[in-house]
Amino acid sequence: MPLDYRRFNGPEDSVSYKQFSTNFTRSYDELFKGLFDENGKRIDGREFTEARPLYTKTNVISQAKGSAYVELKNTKVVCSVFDPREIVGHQNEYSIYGQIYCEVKFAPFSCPRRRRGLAPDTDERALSANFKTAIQTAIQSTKFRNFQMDVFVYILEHDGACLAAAINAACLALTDAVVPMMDIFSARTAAVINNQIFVDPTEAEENLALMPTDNETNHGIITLTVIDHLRNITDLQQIGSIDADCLIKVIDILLEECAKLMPLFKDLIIDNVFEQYKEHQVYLSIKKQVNEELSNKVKEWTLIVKDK
Amino acid sequence: MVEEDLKDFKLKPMKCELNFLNKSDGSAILAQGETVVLVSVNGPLDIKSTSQNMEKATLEVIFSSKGGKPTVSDRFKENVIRQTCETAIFGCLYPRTGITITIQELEDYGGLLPTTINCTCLALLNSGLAMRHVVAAVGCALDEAGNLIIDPTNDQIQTATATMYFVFDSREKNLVTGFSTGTFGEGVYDEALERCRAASDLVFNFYRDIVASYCNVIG
Amino acid sequence: MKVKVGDVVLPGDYCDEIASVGAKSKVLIGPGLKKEIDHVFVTKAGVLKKRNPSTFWVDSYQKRYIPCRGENAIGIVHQKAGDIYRVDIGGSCTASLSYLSFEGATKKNRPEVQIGDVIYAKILVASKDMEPELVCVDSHGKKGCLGVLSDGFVFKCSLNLIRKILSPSCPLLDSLKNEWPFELAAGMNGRIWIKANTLRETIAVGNAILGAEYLSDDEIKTMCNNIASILTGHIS
Amino acid sequence: MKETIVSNSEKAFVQKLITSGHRLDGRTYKETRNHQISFGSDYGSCIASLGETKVMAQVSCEVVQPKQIRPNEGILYINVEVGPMAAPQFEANRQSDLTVYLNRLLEKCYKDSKCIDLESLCIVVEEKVWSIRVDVKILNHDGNLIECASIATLASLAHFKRPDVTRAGDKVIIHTMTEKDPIPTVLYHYPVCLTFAIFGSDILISDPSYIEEAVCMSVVDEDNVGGGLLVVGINQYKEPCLLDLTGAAIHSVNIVHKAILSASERGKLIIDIVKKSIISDDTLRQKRARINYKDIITNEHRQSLIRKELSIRLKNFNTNELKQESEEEMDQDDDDDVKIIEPSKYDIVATLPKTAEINAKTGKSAWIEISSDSEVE
Amino acid sequence: MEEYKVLQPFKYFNDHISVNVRPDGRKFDQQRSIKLNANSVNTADASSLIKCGKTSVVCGISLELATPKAEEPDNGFLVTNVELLPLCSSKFKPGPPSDYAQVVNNTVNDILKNSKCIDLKDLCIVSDKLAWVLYCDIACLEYDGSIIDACLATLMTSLKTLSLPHVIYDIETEEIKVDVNIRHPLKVTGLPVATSFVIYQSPDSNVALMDPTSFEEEMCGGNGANLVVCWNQGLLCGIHKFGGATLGTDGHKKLLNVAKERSKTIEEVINTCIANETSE
Repeated sequence: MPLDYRRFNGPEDSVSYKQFSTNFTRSYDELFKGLFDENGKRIDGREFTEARPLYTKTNVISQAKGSAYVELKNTKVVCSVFDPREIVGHQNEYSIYGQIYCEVKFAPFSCPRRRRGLAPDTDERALSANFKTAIQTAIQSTKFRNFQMDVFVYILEHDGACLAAAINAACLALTDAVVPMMDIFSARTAAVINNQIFVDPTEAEENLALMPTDNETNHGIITLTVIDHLRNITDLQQIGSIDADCLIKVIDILLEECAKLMPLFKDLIIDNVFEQYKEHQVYLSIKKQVNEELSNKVKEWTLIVKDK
Repeated sequence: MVEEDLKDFKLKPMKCELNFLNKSDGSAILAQGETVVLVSVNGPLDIKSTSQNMEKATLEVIFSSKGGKPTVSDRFKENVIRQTCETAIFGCLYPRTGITITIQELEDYGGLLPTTINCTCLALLNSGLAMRHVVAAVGCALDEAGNLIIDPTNDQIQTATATMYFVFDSREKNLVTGFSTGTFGEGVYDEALERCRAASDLVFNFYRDIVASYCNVIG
Repeated sequence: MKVKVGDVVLPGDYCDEIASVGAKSKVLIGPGLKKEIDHVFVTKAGVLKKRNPSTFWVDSYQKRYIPCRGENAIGIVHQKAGDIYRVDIGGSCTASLSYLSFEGATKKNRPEVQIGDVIYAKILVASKDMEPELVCVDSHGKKGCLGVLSDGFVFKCSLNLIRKILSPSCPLLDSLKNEWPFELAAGMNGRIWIKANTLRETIAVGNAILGAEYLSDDEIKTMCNNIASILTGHIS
Repeated sequence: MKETIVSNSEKAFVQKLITSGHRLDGRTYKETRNHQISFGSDYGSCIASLGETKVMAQVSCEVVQPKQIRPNEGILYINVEVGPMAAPQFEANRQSDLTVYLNRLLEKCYKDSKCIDLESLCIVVEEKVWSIRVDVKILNHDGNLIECASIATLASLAHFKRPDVTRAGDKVIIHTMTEKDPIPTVLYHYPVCLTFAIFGSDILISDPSYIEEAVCMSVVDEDNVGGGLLVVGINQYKEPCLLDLTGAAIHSVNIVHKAILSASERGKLIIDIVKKSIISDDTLRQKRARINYKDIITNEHRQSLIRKELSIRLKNFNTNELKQESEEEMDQDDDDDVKIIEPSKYDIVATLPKTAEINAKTGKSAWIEISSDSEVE
Repeated sequence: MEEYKVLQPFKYFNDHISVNVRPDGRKFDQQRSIKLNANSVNTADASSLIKCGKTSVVCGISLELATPKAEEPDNGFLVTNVELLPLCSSKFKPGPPSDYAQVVNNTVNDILKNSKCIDLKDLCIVSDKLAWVLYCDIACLEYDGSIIDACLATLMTSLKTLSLPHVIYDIETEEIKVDVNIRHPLKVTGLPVATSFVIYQSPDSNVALMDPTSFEEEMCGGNGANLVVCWNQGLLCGIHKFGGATLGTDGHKKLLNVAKERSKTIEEVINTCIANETSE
């Protein structure tokens, strides 16, 4: 990659110190055993089909129209949505659909194994493309014709299920930005290692799921995005080799998981609406107060002018 | 703060030539000691409508160093010079136009940025753009012994613990831009500010002589 | 710094003399000066000049032309856009010249103007916010000397040189005019159009004009005689 | 900012003038404007000026890995930059077709002609070689850029000296200029490019100025007989290494012969000037003289508009010298004063785990505070 | 009220300044409330997040190993990069860093170098063979003015909480072994604190505002703070003035002292945060 003149570059041959630490290069089996604690459950004590609690907060970034912060225990993702503007770049004809520009970026310090570069590399672009297909269907882009809306996601810490966390964050950010949408959507990820299904995998599990192995068991990661009421799947991303019936099993599990998230989102959105409504009331009362003051000041001045 | 008699004080020898390039609207080449800079100013031009500004002229500064490979510090110098010139030029008289300032570094023997700012000011004078005030840049260095050297030579800068550059305007001698490297005490900073402000008069006199030598030729 | 008339001035200097004269009667401040709340400040480097009643200005060196109302300028036609010509007069944007603003031009018989033609026009409208507008008809509708200039030669020089040769006190033009016949149009935007009978004479006029920029009056006279003698072949 | 187009009267006048045997600035067909080469303080940096056209060339070198296909050869890289300094119509760091044209010609002239011994640049085969980079910057565009650029490149390459290198086992030590005196670059031959503007069918004028170049190229668009720019690259042994024509096709072959013949003696002239200036520069450096670009600053440039660089001039026009003034320094005074200010108050509290917080005491301001978010203290 | 701000920004701002109060109700030399959190990202070797007013910046340090440069055989590397992400404000576009981002990057780097709080020699493990590379990546999540102060505060907090793992380097076999659980903290001398000001040219006098918001920065000449003063425990380690209105000597002294006070408070915040973190 040509030397980037616009940033300070460290030495080319720098390599992460973790490579030389003892427990770095371990074989597939050791890693697989490492996933389970002594009584067969996952390291962090969760069941195989138990997902991590999802903590979220909206309106995190004041300058953005809508923003959301999602935390799946150690996976931390920030998403911000900006209001539509003219389409950037050359545009040959009037586009009847509003365009959505998405960019997903990993923080350089976010990955446990090695430092990611500052310029967007290939898998960040792939992630952005997947992210865009996932959120595009739910947005009514005909409402902002010939305009472009920007959705940016920044992953602060990557501990598995980044794409799902990003999609959930986007859904909340879009609702916070009052963007016309069909319905709210949520996403969940599952990893399949050695025919064993891990819901909401951690980074170690994901790394193992993607590691090439000789035995022909199912291996891979599936991310599912579901729309709320119609419960239909808007997007299904799958990496790895998984046979049909295992896939169907995973999809059923993920459907329930996504459904579990819905009430959480709904409460949050309703709280936000209340809050904004209360704020608006405060704003109106202050405005009324200012107008009263101004009007009686005007009355005073007219009196003074009259008797002059 | 020790009161010093500045009568015997001398800046590095300055040589300047205006109208050095016949194709640009205003140009100047300035040598301050061993450091030489060439600046060309192209006065109100029309620029593409996206980068036009309704109230005032948009100023574009291009700094090209000797080496050729653009570095981050070039952008830093460009920004400092653009901020200085933005306060100096009456941008509101030329709305929706563009002014480009191109700087070529010829020799760098210390004090490059003050020489560049002085040379940019001379080029602006030569280009006939309406200016609010003239700017003069003076550098100074603090050596280990702790005493202050105004307009230091190159090797004084290498061994200095701190260097400071100040740019003053000609109206009230206020500080327009300034920046420093290294660590220094507060007292030192005030003394440096005062002595550089005094030394800036020398630069303003130099400007007046240069303009004078061109003017009585025009007659 | 305080300056007085006749000094070499830099932007940022202020002149109290103008303010004092201004207190009594109306003062006309020309290019290079700007009135601010407390003082009249200089905005260009040059020499502060005064013409007796109360006009002050700064004579400064400049090459880029800023269009202003009422001045004559020499422009080159860039494009024909519908019924207006876009003319480049060396300013920051191209000026507009409508085809009707020629003497005797009507909707039907349009003036024949090609792209690349040199025209001598008066600047009707010019302000910092608007595109300048040219017109090739003088106040009482006659052509006068405005309009398209055919053949001859046009070249660019600094605005000071134009002001210098057009000032009545400059000996250049009158010492040249009795040497050999030539036509000359000087636009305030720094362009001069010259035409003489033969090519060498045209070049001689151009040479004399460009040479006069940095000479005093008597040096100009000696130079003109020198050129005249070269032309008539005394010195080969 | 579009380029100001050439007016019809200029085109007609210049063409008539040239066909009648004269030129605008009094030069004959073969005469060139005066050359001037000045060197900077470090090796490999020079400014060449041809009349008012000024070009700066700067050579720098670094150790890199060689290309696989040529493991034992150094790398030469030429980069041309035409910025707004050359003329208002050029934009900064944008690759216009003029830069591509100049780049291609210089590469043909200096890279493909094998004038530099690339093998001598090799340090460790397949591992470390010298990569020489020539940055050509156009300072002022007054016509005939390619000739001025080639003179600047040639002078800077011939003048450049690279640091000495010694190999100890597999380690390579690069000596600074002070430890060991640097090695000059070996040039097999000295090529330089010369430009001819073709007017009508047989007139060749050398070193066209800005207006002649513009008129010659603009005549090409019309239908009448061709006009164009012929660039001939030639070295001191009169061997042409480059031939480039832009503009209309040439009817007769003898024009090219005539061009090459006049190019060879003119080329010889220029190459001698370059060699002489390098030798004089070396002798000065032997005598420890401080060479610096500040020597090219003169103050009689203001009056020079009367003498040679006049754009319109009769053939044997000259004038008496004029007196110059010198400038001197004046002294100055200084002033100072002191001010005191009062501190402001915050309380710092360690709230959540691993965080500390300042809540600024925002007193009730007289102004009615209306803020959209309800951050209540 | 909002429409007035959008329609007549300069007049809106001037009305506030003339009654010497700022649009968000603060006095001229009053700073916004700060929340500083250390080591929230576990994948980074050291990290911290600051939220001062509406500007929030996160800094993460990742450690790498590399062979030192030939010219400086016993110096490690300290590479800081400030990224103004497109998600922090509509002003920044995706793609390579804009000119303004490069200026901020350069300023933070200069201040760090000037303050000499990290000695590159401590980063060297074996001279001319192996040295630490400290990649300090600072990402701005929310841009609302005075970005340089926030960046420097997070950078210093992360550096102070950073600890380097123990490295065994075998000269002959050139084999590197890293022992992750023995870690010794990095020696950081001094604590530079930057305070940015904006100088507004009101008709009667020039007014300096501390810790400006992005709206105030826009009102005083476009991009970024006009004056950045950095104190490093009683010593000045950098004064950068970028344009904006001019400044007399009296105003200058006042600002230096205001900055000195603020640097004391910020130092306290950083120290309490670190103390709080180590006690965890």
